Amino acid sequence: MRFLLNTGRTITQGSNVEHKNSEAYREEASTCRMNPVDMMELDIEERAPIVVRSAHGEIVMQAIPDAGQARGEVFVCLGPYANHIVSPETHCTGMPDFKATVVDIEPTTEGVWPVWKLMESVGGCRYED
Amino acid sequence: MKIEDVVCTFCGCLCDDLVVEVEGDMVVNVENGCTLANKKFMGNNRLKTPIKRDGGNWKKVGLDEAIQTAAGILLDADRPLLYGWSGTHGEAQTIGVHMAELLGAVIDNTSTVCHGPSIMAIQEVGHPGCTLGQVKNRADVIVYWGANPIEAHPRHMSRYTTYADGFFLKEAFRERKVIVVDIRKTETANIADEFIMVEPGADYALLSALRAIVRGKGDVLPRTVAGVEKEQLIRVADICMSAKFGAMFFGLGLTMSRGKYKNIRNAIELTEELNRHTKFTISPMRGHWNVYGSNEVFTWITGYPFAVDFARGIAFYNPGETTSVDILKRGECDACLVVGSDPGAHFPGDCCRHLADIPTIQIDPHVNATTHLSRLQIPVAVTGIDAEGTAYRMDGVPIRTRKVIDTTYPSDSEVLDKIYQIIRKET
Amino acid sequence: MSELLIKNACVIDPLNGINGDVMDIAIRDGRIVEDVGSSAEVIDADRCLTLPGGIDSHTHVCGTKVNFGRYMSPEDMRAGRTSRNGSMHVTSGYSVPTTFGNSYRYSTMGYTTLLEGAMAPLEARHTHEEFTATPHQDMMANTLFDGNWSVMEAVREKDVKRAAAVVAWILSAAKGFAIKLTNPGGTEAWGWGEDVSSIHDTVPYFEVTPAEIIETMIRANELLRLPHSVHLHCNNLGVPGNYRTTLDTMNLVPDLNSRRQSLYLTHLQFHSYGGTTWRDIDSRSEEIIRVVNASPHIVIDMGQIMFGRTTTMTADGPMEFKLYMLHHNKWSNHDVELETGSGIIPVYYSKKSVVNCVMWAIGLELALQAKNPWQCLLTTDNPNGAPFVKYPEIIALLMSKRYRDQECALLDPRTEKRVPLMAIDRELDWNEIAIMTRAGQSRALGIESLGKGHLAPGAEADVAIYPIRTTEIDPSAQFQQVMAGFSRTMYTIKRGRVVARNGEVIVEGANSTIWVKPRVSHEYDLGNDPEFAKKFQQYYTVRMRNYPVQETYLPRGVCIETEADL
Amino acid sequence: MRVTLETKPRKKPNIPIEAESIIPHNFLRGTDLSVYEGNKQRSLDEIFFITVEGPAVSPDQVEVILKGDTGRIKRVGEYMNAGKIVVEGDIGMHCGNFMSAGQITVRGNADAWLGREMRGGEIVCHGNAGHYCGAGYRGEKRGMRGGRLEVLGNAGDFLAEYLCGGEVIIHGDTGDLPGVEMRGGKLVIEGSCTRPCGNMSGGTCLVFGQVHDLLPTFEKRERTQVDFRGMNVTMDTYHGDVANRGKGSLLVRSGDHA
Repeated sequence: MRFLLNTGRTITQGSNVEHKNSEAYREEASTCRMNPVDMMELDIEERAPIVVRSAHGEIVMQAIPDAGQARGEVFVCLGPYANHIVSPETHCTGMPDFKATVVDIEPTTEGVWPVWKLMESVGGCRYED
Repeated sequence: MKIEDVVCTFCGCLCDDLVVEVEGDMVVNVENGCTLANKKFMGNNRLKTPIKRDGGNWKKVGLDEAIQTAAGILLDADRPLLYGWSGTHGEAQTIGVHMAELLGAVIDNTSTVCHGPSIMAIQEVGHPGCTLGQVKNRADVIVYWGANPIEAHPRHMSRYTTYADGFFLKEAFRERKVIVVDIRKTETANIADEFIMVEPGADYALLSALRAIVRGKGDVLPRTVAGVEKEQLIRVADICMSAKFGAMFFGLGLTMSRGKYKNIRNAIELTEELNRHTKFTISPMRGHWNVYGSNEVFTWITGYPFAVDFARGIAFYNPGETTSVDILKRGECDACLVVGSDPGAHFPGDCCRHLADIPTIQIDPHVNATTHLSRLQIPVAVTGIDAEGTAYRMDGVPIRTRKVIDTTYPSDSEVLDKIYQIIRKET
Repeated sequence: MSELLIKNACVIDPLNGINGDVMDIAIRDGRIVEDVGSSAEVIDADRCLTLPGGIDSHTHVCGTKVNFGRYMSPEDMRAGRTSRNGSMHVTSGYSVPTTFGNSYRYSTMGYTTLLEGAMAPLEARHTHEEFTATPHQDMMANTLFDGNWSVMEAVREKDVKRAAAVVAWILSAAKGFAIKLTNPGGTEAWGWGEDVSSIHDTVPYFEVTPAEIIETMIRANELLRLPHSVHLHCNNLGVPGNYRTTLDTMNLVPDLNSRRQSLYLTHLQFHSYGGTTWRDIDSRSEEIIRVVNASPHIVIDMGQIMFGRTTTMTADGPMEFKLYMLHHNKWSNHDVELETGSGIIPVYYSKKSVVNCVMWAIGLELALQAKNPWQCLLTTDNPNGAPFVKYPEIIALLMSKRYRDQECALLDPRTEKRVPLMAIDRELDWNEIAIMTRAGQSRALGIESLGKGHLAPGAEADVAIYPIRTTEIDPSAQFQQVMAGFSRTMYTIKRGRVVARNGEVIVEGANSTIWVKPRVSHEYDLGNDPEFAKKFQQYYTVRMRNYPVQETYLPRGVCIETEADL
Repeated sequence: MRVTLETKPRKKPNIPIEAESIIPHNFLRGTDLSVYEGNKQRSLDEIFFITVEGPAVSPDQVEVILKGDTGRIKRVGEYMNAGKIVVEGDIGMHCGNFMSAGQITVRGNADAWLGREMRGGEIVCHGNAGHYCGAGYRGEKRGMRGGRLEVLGNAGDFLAEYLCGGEVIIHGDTGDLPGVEMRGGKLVIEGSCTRPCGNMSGGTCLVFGQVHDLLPTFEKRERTQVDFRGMNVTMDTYHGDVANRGKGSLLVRSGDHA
């Protein structure tokens, strides 16, 4: 099913912004807030893993219901998970479309990656503290 | 020991009324701060020593070696990118700009993925703004457009707007009207007197419509604009025009959505139009605690607030061309220095790929997403905790942050100055 | 110990009564001395014009609104770009250059001391940060009190001493130099989108008038024994018919100080308009200058406009909004809580606009009709009237009737009937120019005793040597040489060190910031006043303890301590 | 005179080259010119194989031909005032900035800011043009002021932003906000576009394809007939942008928009 991915700040994301290797950060940054009706239609349980796919790649997240979300729109806090699938196109303004990525969402059985694994997938090298 | 009037170095609110309790080199308690402040001051998650990539492994290195390596990488590059700067103090930003001049580098700050579009809009039409105290003391109408202060600037409403009693508003919460415009019903929207739910990407049309109404041209408009009933728009325009002092705050909902800076431009022009009827101001909700400082420092040295390209010796500015995301997308830069920010987490994945391809150096107190993309990281003191320096609040008010504990970490300025001195000798 | 000897200097030093004598100037460790040893470095001035370093007593070069002028104007930035060169940093900008751009351009014109025209105390730290990045001039900041709530409360209570106490605390906290009033009362009214239109209007809520604010502050200024007088930007700037407001204001001024003026009226060109609208605006420079000539306790500066593109910026927020409504170009505004406001818009002064032509004429008329050059100083209110790089042109216009006639021929033909300029024959001489660009400023600012603006032993060794032989050129005819000469010194010497040579800055600078700290009795020290502290915490958004500018921002601060009568 | 510049292989081919020196006029005095590759100044022959054929005594007799990997070369033709430039492939940003006369032909695609602040002359791009085609510079009130800019393919976003004079013709589709802040001149879009002419204050824009998301602040006026490739086409006329006291005309082919 097709959605418009919006990103923005959340207080939990902000609280853990200096703990990016932490479980708390991973969980918040990979949480996808969806309209409950959309979740029902896709047969997704609360906190179930979903795969979110755009023209720029795909990423596994978990879904949670959020009635404030309009149907057809999803929200993920800004961070490496959402950005993994955001296009670098800026329309020559310097600013990517962080609030308007067209994505397909479906349930999956895969797990959510830790941040380091995401970074390794683009050529990085894990540092463990 | 309790230290009063401590400045919080998290968001652009730059609250300076924290009371921090310190035992030895640890902060043990924070009063007055929001959740974000508490987490920041109480954090204990520093990278201990400089680390350097050795093929597929990491090793610890001494500070001097790290500094030599960093300078060497930058000096070897044909198009180095110096990115970040919003998470450090002004004195370090100054060294960064002078370093960029010498290197013929591109220097850019996090505005590029935050309020860069606001700056571009201001460059077209200006900015009728004010300090936050002016809003606190006078504003009877507050508009949050594409901004969610409850999550991003938790004390904004209690210190400066909705809940802040001021000189001319003794009971602010009762006397002020709050208008929220967003594409989703956020926590902030829940406390609004008027909530306008706009279709994604349609802010521009909505702002144009409001301008037309304020100009007395509402009859041109169709019955609904961007999913919003015309009646509501007329009502909102009326609230704004009959305000004694209105203050609009906008966030990334405008800067990042379709049309980008043209949305902000339209919001500013609406504000200018409203000033023909009453007093109205508009202000961006700046994110990082010192992102505005990086704009200020860049501007007085180079003339431009962000995205400055020194490749040809002179300063050149053109967002879309000299901005970090574009440079990374096109794979232009051949080395990158990251200071006080985390592009690994906040840039599109394809940009991270290029950061991993080239020698990327990070100067940051913490392990973050960019760490895994880097070849070298130098940990530094945290400004506002174990280092001090100048910061500019979101409204341009400069405040000196305090140092509340002593550690052995060098500050950003100390590390950057050492790199700068090597570069100076070599160029 | 460093020693320098300037030989064969054709010196004009009005404060010491020297007018064109060829002499040597000896310098040791940054000061002028009687003589130096034989090993001193020698500069041959070759009988060229040698003046004390230039002083600009009213310019906008550093701080929040100046930087905002840069921030909002990438199109201005690309108008003047230079790359890094030796010890010169990159520069950008024409009407609002970068800090280094300002500093280098002033330095190559022989200017060594600048007074920033307007600093909001709440944002003083910003001004001081930019001062350290303007390295070739000693800096001072006019500190804004026009809409200060505590001042207006004291004025309402008719308590001059309380007003003085507020000034003392804020000046010390902001590390400011002098009291600046910009559209007094008007900037507070602008907090509600309003303005005042005469000096007897009342300010909303505070119920005081501009006249009361001005008078109280002139008296408070003398109670504090500040080096400079109150520095006033009158109400109604730029409004046709505003000369009446200006005359009313000048009539208020008591003569309270024997060493200098009691009131400094800045950029008076913008305040000397007759007429009722832009359609019938005319020059009232004669009325204005008649009062100046009869009032030795008043000093003015010109605020000359020059044709071309520039950026206007002032603490006068309502005025900028009016200008915006006229031009409908960009407009920025920045109100500062409890203190003041500001606005910025770009403008283009055109010879095709009769209004602009009248403005241009008025500035020159003020200088040409002022009997005493010590009372009329040369400024453009940089960059409001024009960028300061236009000073040499203004000097040439003042020294040459022929040049003025040549320029007047290009103006809108309606101009002639509205201004007296064409009938004025006076041509200023070198000595008068020296007064209007350094000696007069030094005296008006009260910094003679710091060794500024003159070249007697003991003075600061700030010297400008211009490639002009005053005995060999006739400025009336050879105005092009005058312009070229004042554009580029042969040598600019700052505190005994050659900083610029033939248009190029050759060393990194190291300036001082001059600030004032009035000493008041315990009773009048607001730092001890619980009522002041309480209001501060309630209405400011910055804590009182975080407000004062730390001394670390003034790495080479020069503090003038005064003994206040409080 | 014909000057052919064919790119040499580069070690770091992604680094942009700033080549405002490549204008016909400059070749009258030989090929001893320099360009920047990143922060390094290079002589022209470090970047290109150069061949010069025939003489020229004035710049209008000079034709410059660029071949090879030219998609990263910026500012070709900046301040050009005579002569001809032909780019066989793609061209980098800012091609033809401030151009006042002469002719530029791009056979491939042009990157952003093609013909920025153009004053006169002609640019024809056979492929697609990037964003800000025929636009202005940041903060400047006036964009393109004269000349003719034609794109046979599509154009990106912010096409002809701040257009003040001259003519911009796009045969294909355009992105978002073409003609935004337009003040004068003529903009012709033969294909489709989104949100044309936001905040326009003057000038004329014609759209022959579909308009998506027409802004609500355009006032509909009577229909009119215009000639389009020899056909008489009925156009809906809009006046605007009323958000901004605008006096511009937006003409959209009738029936093609909802």
